[in-house]
Amino acid sequence: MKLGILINEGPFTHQASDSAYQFATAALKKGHEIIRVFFYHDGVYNSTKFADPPSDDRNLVQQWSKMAEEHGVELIVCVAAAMRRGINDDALAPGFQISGLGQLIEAGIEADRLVTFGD
Amino acid sequence: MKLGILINEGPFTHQASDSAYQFATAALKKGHEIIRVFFYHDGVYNSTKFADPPSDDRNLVQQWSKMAEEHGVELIVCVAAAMRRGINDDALAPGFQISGLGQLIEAGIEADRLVTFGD
Amino acid sequence: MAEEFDDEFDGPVKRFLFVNRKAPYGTVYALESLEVVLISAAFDQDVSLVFVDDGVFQIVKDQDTDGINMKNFSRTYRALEGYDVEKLYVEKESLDARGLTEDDLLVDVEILDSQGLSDLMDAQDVVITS
Amino acid sequence: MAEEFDDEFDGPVKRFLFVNRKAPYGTVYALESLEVVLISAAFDQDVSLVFVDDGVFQIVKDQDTDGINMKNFSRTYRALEGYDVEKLYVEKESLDARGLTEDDLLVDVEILDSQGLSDLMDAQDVVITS
Amino acid sequence: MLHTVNKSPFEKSSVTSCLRLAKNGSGILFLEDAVFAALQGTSVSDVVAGRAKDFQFYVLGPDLAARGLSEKPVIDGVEVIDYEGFVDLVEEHDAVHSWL
Amino acid sequence: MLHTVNKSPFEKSSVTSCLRLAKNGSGILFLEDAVFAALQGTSVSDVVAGRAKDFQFYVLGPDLAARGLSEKPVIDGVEVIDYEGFVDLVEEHDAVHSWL
Repeated sequence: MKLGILINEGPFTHQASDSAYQFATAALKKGHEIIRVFFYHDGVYNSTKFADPPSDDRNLVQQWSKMAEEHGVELIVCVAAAMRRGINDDALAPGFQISGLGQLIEAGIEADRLVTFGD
Repeated sequence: MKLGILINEGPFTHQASDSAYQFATAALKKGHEIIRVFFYHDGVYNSTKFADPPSDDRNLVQQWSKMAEEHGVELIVCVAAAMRRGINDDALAPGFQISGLGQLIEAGIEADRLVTFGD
Repeated sequence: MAEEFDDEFDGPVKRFLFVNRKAPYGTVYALESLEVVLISAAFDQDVSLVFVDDGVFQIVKDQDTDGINMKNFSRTYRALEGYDVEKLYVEKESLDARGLTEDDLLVDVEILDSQGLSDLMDAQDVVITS
Repeated sequence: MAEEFDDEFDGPVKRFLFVNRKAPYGTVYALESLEVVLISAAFDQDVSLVFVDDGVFQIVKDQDTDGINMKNFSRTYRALEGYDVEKLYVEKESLDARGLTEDDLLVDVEILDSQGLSDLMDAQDVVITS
Repeated sequence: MLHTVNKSPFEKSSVTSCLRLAKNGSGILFLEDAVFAALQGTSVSDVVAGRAKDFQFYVLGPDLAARGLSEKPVIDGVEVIDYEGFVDLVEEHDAVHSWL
Repeated sequence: MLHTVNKSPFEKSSVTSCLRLAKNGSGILFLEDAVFAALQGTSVSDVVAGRAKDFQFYVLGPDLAARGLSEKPVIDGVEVIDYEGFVDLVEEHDAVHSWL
């Protein structure tokens, strides 16, 4: 199955990005394809390479980057949501790209299922 | 009256920072002193100078900076909450300073009232 | 999954449902969701919006945000028709619980009971919530 | 506002109340609030914690976060005593609604009914919530 | 004590919790999405109105206006205030408890 | 349709809204703080149990374990699954509706 994933919250305040990451990991393990992870609303905060969590905690930004690298998962950050929140190209961790909201609709069209994680 | 203000959410997703700003503006107008605004949890996102909201919308980061400049209001961003969220000195808008959580407790001790705005 | 092909567009047409359950201004979700809806109009899909729970407050008339210094985006709902987004549904039970009637709303909507809305929502291909 | 002065500290001692109303892990508030409580211990104030509503889940025993890959910070509540933070209160009604009892909790707390908790909370100088 | 609540009573339980745990005689201010709790004719009106003897209720007018609700009748005993009134309330009460 | 709910039934109305608006025969997955809705002996157990004939309920085990609730009995008819089971549910249903 081709999956699209929408993440609406940042990497700390809500469990959304954690749940999405665990879900995505399980889907890849079962051989499904993740055609795109789209970061919207506060979800854009998942993309900043400056995030520096305590060493005894998980680092979701790095986890997503690694998934992009190892599995070719596309990580798209909404440009409009990112701009107003102060996320620009200079902040992006590896594997993340800034693009338009059309990429979310396209994911909805092309994926067999779109799964949303948020507040 | 000496006021301390605690802001727990960022500048877009929740109204918290807006409400706090309107409250602070009214308090200054009435001649009260704001001894400190403390930004915690996602509130630290209020401090990034890279925020670039649409021109027809308010810019809370600039509003807070201006209040700091015009009224000498101290804007303190929690270092621990900021680090994990990717906010560091390079990101700070004018008037914001990064410091420790002790500044929140101190504000609670020194202010006549501590008022919290959050989710 | 049901997929149809229309005359002018050679991709699949899917039924997209945008579910609005949150009040405006208290959070940004209503505003940013509306931005997605506007973009979706460019993709020639079968788009529906439902307003349930506090989402019905998004389309209440006479919003005046001057006193809170936030952008009043409620007029944009009126502009949806110009984007060919014309399927707007509201749950009657949500209006009733909030003391609102159709007269309080700033756009034309179809009012459905929970059962009718349930059927409509179940028949969608892609559900986007926020 | 009531202000007392104690022997060792020449600033005012205020009654600080930390109100925990949110479950752990679903949001970060419980974890980050606990960080504030630990810092507050250094200021020799009169610190109390209350756990009401879903906040009671913060101190449920046997939390095991391996399956969600998040940090299990529940042991820190046990360490509070070492910081002289010893006034922990739980609302009985909140426990009852969630099917929990004192045996489910990982720290010693005082259980109060709503009325008792109401009185306690009303007598505070600084209330910090998140 | 001044209590503030900012969440919709239709969506979250914070209004209910505040009404249960605030001490009689307290002030309770509804702001942001909690302004819905101040309106007559809703599914929660009776709950709030039933406590009008126990508390002094306030609602933030600018938040009502933003949501198109300025003309809707508020529950008897609820006072509509602006941000300056909010500041006055904070001054008049000895502490503030925000129900987040 | 697979419905997912991630908010505590004690704090937010999303479980209630999902139960009102999901079509009979749907699957409903409780994850994150919504796992509380799957437990026996709470103030909302009867509401969920009363719909066990209408829906197939699932609860995410890792979220129960994180919250120290693995040993608590779940409501009859609720199936405990892991993240791989979540993926299977998404595959088995024709679409997913997240109640945020």
